[in-house]
Amino acid sequence: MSTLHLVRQSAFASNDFAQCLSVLDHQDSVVLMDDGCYNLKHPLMDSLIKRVDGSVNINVVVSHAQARAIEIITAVKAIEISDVVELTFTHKKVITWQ
Amino acid sequence: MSTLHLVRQSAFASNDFAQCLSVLDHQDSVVLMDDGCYNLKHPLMDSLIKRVDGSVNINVVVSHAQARAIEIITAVKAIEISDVVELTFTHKKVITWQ
Amino acid sequence: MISIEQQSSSSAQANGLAIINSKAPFSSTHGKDALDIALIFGSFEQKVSLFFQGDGVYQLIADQDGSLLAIKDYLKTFSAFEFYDIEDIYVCQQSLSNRQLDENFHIDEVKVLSSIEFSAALNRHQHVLRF
Amino acid sequence: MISIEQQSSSSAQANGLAIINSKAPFSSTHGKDALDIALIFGSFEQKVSLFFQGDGVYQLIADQDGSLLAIKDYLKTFSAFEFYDIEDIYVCQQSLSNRQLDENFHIDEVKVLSSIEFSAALNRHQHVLRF
Amino acid sequence: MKTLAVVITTPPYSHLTITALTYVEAALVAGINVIGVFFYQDGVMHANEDISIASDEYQAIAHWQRLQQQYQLPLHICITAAEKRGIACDAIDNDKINNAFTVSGLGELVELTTKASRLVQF
Amino acid sequence: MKTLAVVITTPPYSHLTITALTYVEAALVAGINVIGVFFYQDGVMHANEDISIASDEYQAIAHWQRLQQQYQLPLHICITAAEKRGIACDAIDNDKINNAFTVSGLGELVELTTKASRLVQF
Repeated sequence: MSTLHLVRQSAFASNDFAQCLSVLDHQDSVVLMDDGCYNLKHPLMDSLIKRVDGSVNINVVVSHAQARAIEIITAVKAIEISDVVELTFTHKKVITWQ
Repeated sequence: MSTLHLVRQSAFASNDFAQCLSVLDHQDSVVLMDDGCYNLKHPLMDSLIKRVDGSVNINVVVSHAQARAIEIITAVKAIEISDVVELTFTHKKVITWQ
Repeated sequence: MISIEQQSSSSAQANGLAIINSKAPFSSTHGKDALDIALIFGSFEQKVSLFFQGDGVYQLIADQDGSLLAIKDYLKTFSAFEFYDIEDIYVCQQSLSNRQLDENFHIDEVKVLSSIEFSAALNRHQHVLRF
Repeated sequence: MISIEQQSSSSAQANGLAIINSKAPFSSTHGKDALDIALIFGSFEQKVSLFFQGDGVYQLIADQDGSLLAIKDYLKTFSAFEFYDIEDIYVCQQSLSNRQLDENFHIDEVKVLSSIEFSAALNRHQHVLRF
Repeated sequence: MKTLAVVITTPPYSHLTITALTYVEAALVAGINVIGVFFYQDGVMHANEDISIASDEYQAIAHWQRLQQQYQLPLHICITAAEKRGIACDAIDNDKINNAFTVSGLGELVELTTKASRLVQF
Repeated sequence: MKTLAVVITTPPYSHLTITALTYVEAALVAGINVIGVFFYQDGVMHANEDISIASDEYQAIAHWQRLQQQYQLPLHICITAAEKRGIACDAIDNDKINNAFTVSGLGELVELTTKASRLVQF
């Protein structure tokens, strides 16, 4: 796998998530964390899930979503911060979108 | 006149300008300053100019636009910071979008 | 439109401070900083109204729990608004629906307003701060 | 798509630091903070490449003049990139066209890339920072 | 009488502060009664006596000091915000606080807001 | 050997810092060699000895100190960023700097980046 994208901002407030998606490769993984969890309900998310057709691995930090009362959808994997550490080393590099 | 809106952020990066426009009244005035000057080239600007049909007074701080190499369009009035002070008191209140 | 013009031209009624909350609750201190101002105005018996727009609407949503993030959850303090006579709490309907959020809030007395009503309610205040 | 896969899978070539600039130049210090890192990497003879995306593309546009804002114009320092052997400067074409900007830059050697090329160029680096 | 209160939330190393300073000075020059500037959030960093900005950069703090002296402009910093940023751990006789600034509580903001005919935030 | 360098740009009163701390601690617990944390931009505020965060709020600075002691985790603050924020006006024997932190230049970031197999920014 290639790049791990840590998405920490709401796409409703800033265009960081859109920038992330514009460079996303099909081997990459995405982690929604902090305010990035809000993106589960953003239209960009729907297009991401459709576009990648399951090839991009999409994750969300479960405590960050729960704290915000956001339901985790089935297309997305619920993970812990310790899993983010593991993903850091199963990918070649990390880009943080904050 | 009613409210003076100071717009200091780029609508390409954040949704503050969109929020400003959603509460804009037809008696209000807008001042584009700092990174708000970039909004002269944003699609929201076209719709604002069309929508208000000349009733909303749209201004831009000229030094802030010039520093950014942004051309000032004719639908918008070029002003100085001292004019912003004057507008502060010809309107009933000020909202800063930053 | 007539009712709005009446409201915004009735400057005699314009009073107090409106605070617009525009940021989500947990990643920045903006919400807490705005709350501190609201409570001080309340304790000085000065009129203050709270507006929630954009990502600020997330501050009102029910079933949140900042303690999962090791954050002291300032949202719980919203329940003190009644004690401080802070009664005017407005949320932008458009911002809620953009975010696919239900009108399910963790405090009572939240008034859901259309953009035009939201604007008109803002206009009834003398001063505005935004966080 | 084949050429991209080849590039991103050639991990032996991945080296150096990529810095993504995402903020406009004058209202925050992000651009200057990123520049300071780039120049240090250059002076230590470490490979560093600069990427401009989103509002970051405004940092490259010609005819700007921070002195009109009483700002010490750090953009002028971009002309030192050659001296520091910083040669790989990439800008996102989509970000330029969204902002109705011409490809008129205040430094030479800026490479305008499509999103796919921009992504592939990023992939050739070992580490990425973003400001 | 035109009375103005100003709230500053950006730190001295932000260029957004230059716009705020230019605005406040323009108001003073125009004869407007600026009843006070209230520094909140990162704005309180202006009162940190130990801040050193490169001499060829804009000296926001020196400009606030100048306005305070020239126009007796009251500059208030919010003590809660200051403590969070390592400035006002003890408010009396604190040599970390630039003496152009007064350590105040949010009650001062209430007073400024009540008295001012216009409140402007930067 | 998995080696990790971390860059922190958020201040101690930002909740985003909690995520960063949780991540770094999880890496240390997993046995990863965290060769250093570099504090840049507002991140340098962590080293301000005078910061006082209400006792019922998250104590980011205390947590960094704990990780530094427990794991000999090197914590570097960027001197240029620190000076702008009123912390490191004189770097030697400075009682404004929390002694868990080392005052460094950006050259340290070059070294961390060169040595680490992964670089993560928060």
